[in-house]
Amino acid sequence: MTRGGFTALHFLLAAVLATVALCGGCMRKGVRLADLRAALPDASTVRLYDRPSDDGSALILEWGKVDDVVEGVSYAVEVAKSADDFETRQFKTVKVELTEDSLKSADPKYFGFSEANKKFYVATILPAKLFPPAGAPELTADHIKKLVADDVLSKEQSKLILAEMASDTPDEKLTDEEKACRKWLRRLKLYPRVMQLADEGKLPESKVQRAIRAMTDETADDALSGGDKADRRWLALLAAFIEKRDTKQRDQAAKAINKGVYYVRLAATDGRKKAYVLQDREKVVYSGQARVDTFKRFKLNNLVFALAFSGIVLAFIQIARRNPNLFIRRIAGLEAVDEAIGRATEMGRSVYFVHGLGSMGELATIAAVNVLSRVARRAADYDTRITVTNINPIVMAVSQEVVQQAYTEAGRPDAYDPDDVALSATSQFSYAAAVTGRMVRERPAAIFLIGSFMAESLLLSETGASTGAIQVAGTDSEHQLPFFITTCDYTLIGEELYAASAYLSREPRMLGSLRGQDIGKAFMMIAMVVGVILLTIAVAVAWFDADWITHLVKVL
Amino acid sequence: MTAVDNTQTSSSSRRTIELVVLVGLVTAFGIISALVRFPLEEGEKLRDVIGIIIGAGLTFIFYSFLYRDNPLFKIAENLYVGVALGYGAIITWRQSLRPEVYDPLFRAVTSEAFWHELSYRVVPIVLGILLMTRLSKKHSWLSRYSYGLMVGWGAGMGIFVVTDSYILKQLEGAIRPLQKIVTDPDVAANLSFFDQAWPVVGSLVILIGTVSVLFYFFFSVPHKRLGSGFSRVGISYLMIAFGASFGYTVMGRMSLLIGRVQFLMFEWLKIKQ
Amino acid sequence: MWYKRTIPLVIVFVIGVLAFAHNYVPYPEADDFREHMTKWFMIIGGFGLFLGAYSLLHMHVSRIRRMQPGWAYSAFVFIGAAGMIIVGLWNDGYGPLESAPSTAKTWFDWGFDYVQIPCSATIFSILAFFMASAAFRTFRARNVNAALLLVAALLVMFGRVPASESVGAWFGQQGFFPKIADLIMEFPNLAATRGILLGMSLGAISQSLRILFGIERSYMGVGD
Amino acid sequence: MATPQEQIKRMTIIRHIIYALVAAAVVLPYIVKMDMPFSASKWSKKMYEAIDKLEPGSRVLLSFDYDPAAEAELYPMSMALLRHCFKKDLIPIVMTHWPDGVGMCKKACEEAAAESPKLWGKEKISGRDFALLGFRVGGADLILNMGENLKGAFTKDFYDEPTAGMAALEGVDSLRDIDMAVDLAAGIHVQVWIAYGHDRFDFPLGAGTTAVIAPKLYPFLQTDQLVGFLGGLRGAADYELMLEQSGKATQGMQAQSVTHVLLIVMIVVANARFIVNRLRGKQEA
Repeated sequence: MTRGGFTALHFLLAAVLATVALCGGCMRKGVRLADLRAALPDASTVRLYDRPSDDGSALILEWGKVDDVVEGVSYAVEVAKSADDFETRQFKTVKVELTEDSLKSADPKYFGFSEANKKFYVATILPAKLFPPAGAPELTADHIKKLVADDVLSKEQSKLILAEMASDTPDEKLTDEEKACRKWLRRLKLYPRVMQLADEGKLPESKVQRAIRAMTDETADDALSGGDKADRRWLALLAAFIEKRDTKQRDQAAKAINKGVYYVRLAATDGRKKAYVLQDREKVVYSGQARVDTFKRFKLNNLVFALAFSGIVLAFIQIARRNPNLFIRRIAGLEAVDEAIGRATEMGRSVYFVHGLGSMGELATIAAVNVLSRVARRAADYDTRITVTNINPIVMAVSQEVVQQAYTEAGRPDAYDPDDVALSATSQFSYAAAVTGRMVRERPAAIFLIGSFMAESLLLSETGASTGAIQVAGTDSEHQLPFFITTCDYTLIGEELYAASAYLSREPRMLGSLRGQDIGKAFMMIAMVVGVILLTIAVAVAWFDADWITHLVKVL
Repeated sequence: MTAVDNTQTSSSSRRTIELVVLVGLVTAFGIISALVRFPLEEGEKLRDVIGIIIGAGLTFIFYSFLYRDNPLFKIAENLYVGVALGYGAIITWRQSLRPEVYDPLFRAVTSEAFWHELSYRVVPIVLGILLMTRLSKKHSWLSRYSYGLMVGWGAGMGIFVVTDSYILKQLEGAIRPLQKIVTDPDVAANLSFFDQAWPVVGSLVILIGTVSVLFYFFFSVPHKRLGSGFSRVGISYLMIAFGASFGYTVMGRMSLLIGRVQFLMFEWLKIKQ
Repeated sequence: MWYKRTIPLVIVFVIGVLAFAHNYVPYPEADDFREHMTKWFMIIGGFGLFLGAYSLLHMHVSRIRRMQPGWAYSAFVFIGAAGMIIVGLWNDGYGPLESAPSTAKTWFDWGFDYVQIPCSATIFSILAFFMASAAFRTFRARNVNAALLLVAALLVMFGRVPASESVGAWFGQQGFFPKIADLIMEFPNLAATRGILLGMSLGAISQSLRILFGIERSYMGVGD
Repeated sequence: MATPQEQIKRMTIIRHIIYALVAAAVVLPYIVKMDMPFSASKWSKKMYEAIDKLEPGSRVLLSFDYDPAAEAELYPMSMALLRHCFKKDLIPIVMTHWPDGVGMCKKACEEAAAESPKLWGKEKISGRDFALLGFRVGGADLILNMGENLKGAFTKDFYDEPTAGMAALEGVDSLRDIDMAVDLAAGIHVQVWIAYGHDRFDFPLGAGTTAVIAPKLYPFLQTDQLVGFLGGLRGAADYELMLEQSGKATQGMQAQSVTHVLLIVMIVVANARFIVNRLRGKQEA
């Protein structure tokens, strides 16, 4: 400024500017105090309480919605650690805009779907966010000075570092040297934390020296010698350890902060003026404490469904144990079994049973073995040769047992030849190659492809179809179903295979589960049909409200 | 082991022809590779070029399976299994055991870190080692402790998650009013009858489909009369869905072939698009 | 014996119930429990991976030892595996304990890029040929269901490639065929897929239950 | 009726003719130039928009759950997504659930980072502009673990650098801090990500899958459990189209068209013959 100092002209200019600014402010936020007061809810509707169903990290301040609020008004929720802190202005403010999102109904996860929720505003108070725990000590100029004093850093180096600490140029605009310096600074930032660790006695002196050496070394990564490189990598590990420790400590501190008692005032504001909720002319201070709840109420529908369905399944398994003759409907593919074996007998050719890739633990394989027992029994009855191809040794062993049993039951144990149930190959495509090769040469009259299949399914069923055999397939491998359906005469689709297996084996765990699942399906079918009809009518005629149906299955 | 051996009747003269053709093809492959890829262009590394040629060669060997199963195919197949095995073993070490077991213990920065990590990891490491007992017949019961822990966790967690994400969430998606709700009256007025009817039809199609498919997999009642009609609707839906899946699978398999052809054309032969 | 059978079953039940129940509890400790358990499984799973590799190797070893037909080919499994493991451990001179510098391409990467990728991609692409052959020789509209399947498949196949837009453009309706494919996907396909998904989910829950209550014990392996 | 030998011979010949036809159909478009324009499909568009609207610096978790077998379909997708992230200055965090997927992750990240200066004039460095986490065992458990503590699940990244203190992961403590996740899967992993990731930890999830998996995702699109998805090579081509970066997928679309048309013709011809024969009361030969 010139020597003329503060002239009248300057003063005038400043005054005009100030007026304009003030007026502008008034035009923008010009809400009268009376309007602010009118926006205040009735003190009796204001409540501070722990947020339900949560992990104890939040308090909720709730107050009644006031109609006809002048535009430009919002609410300010002031939070303090003690009631006296309001006097010393040591409080934090949570702003609440008057939008739909601030209504209690906007968060059904914690407050449910009650219609009354639309009449309340809520402010979520997160103590750990408002009063964050103290962070790790920062690197300051004093630290650098100390390093220089200890002769670890040179004067020039300290100047470079101090300059870099003050710089806020974005990374892209730096020169290569400055980039290197910034990397160096990143390492040095660990210094205060390392010293803290040393003070706590957690880091022995030799390791502190190693850390300081690695931190203060300004050489670029690729120019380092072997030992220094190892030091720097070790420093990176130390840095990771420190950060992990810090995070853990911060989390613990946050938990402690969440446990405290907090004091809250509510005010209507236009951004500058505030009108507080009063009672007997005193600003009302609410206090409350967050606590950890014991149950997530919003997961109630999940719990009820899971428990009810589990109960039903377990009950039916028990029932099936007592009465293995539970009804299962006719399954088309199973009847084809007899037909196919009959045809094979007429033609005097053999029957193939091709196992999928599954191991013995898989449901599809267990089902396949159950179907095999039926097929083998029929083949034994009709005196038709049966060939079982396997890829898994355990499945082979089980299959041999099943087929032998079938022959024994048919009264012709001598007709069983274990070589007919053999391992064909051990990998996917060689299995396909081996089995298709045999099919083409031996031309069976009927082929059963049952179990879990992968990409080889197409090769097997295509070759089978082209030899003119009757093919019956069954799998729960969804991707392969289209190929079986187009190339085979009958296909057991997905769960039909399990049902067929349960039907044949009468095993209680299969039967019972199947029946239990049917109850679940019935429930879902009914829920869908009834739900859609009710909702549709409700929307069309608007006489009643059917949203509760959606809320029942809502996942929050 | 038998292969797709369709040429049982082929005579020895046929074998000779096949061998000659094979040698010819291999030579041609070598010559073409050499002509196209050598001398090296600037920026190319010899080992990458050799790699590409080997990759192309392996690709052709695998395709030779289309003509007939042959020893070259079997060699390549087993080599591939081996390479995959080796890769898996190294990745398991580098990406699992080293960062989870070795590093935390043997490269701990302070003694506090070491004891902390050890107390945290000792149980799973022991359980992991117990898992290995599955290989022995006598001690394999020890692995049941590890499997039990994993299987139990998976089952319990699964019940909750499946109920949440696949059942309730899908029911929520299914239970919606048939008509599209148009809140803006101006828009509603401009919609023609068909515009309003389409969403209803669409929602109905979905509702009937889902319910009838569920009914098709319903085994507790006989599918007679009405039920049989309904389950027939269900199977039709399934067939259309399988058709869609079929179409997509064709697309996927063809894409894989296209990918290989692109590799041969662009990387091996260096044809510029 | 109780420690061979009963204790594992008790472990399954207890851990299963905890895994189920902790989801309904908002305690921060519940989340910590989940974090610990899942981390444990990540560590145990690492050993499991080796188990898989070992049993594959074991299979080929026994094949060679028993001189099964084609045993000589199994030798190539060992050549491939040994090659990869050696370059993997050598790691461009960095050894097994440290990773090679980031941008460098090691011999290990070389093996992956030029042997594993071509082989595995080619094996699966062979299916394209098989599929074409099957399409011509065996995909028949044998009955109404198969006919429905084929028609839907053809429409989706056509609607998903650019050719359909070119053909549509001749009739002035560029988006016609893609639209049809979309309709199939978004209505009948969605409905059927959802039906299957719901059914399967119930199946998965009841399977989990059978495991929890010890009715299904196949994970325990063979033996007493 | 022909003897089995003759029939086998005939079958083999037909087979080989078909193989030759398919091979020709794939190669043809690379020899004869064809121009078939196409427009991006609905769900690909939604996916693109979901990523495009993210602020620079947002974290995008990319899970590349596929192995080299699905390279042809999913690698172009991975590249397109990484390019999009780098173009918009988003920070991709790349991981995989498949041991064999590590190689694919590494290849894609390094290729995208290497071409970035040329394409967008931006240098991309591992650890700062992207994080390559690599593989961990666990599947669903891994996702749950990441949901509580991401840096605990991946203590080291692929290059053996500690994730704690990594610039690219600053402020990312768990999956809740992710702005968007995309799963590229050749298996069931999309459903795992939906159930164990998206529904538990609440982040927008997109998917890209091989064509085989694609039809199964439609129920999840309707319930908003997925924001969008890319199906097979066509999905990748759509993405390349919107990104205006023609790549392998776009180049493959012509071949895809030709092969599909060939297959359609083959199925129609074969079925027409079958139906005619059946009407005449003959058995198919």
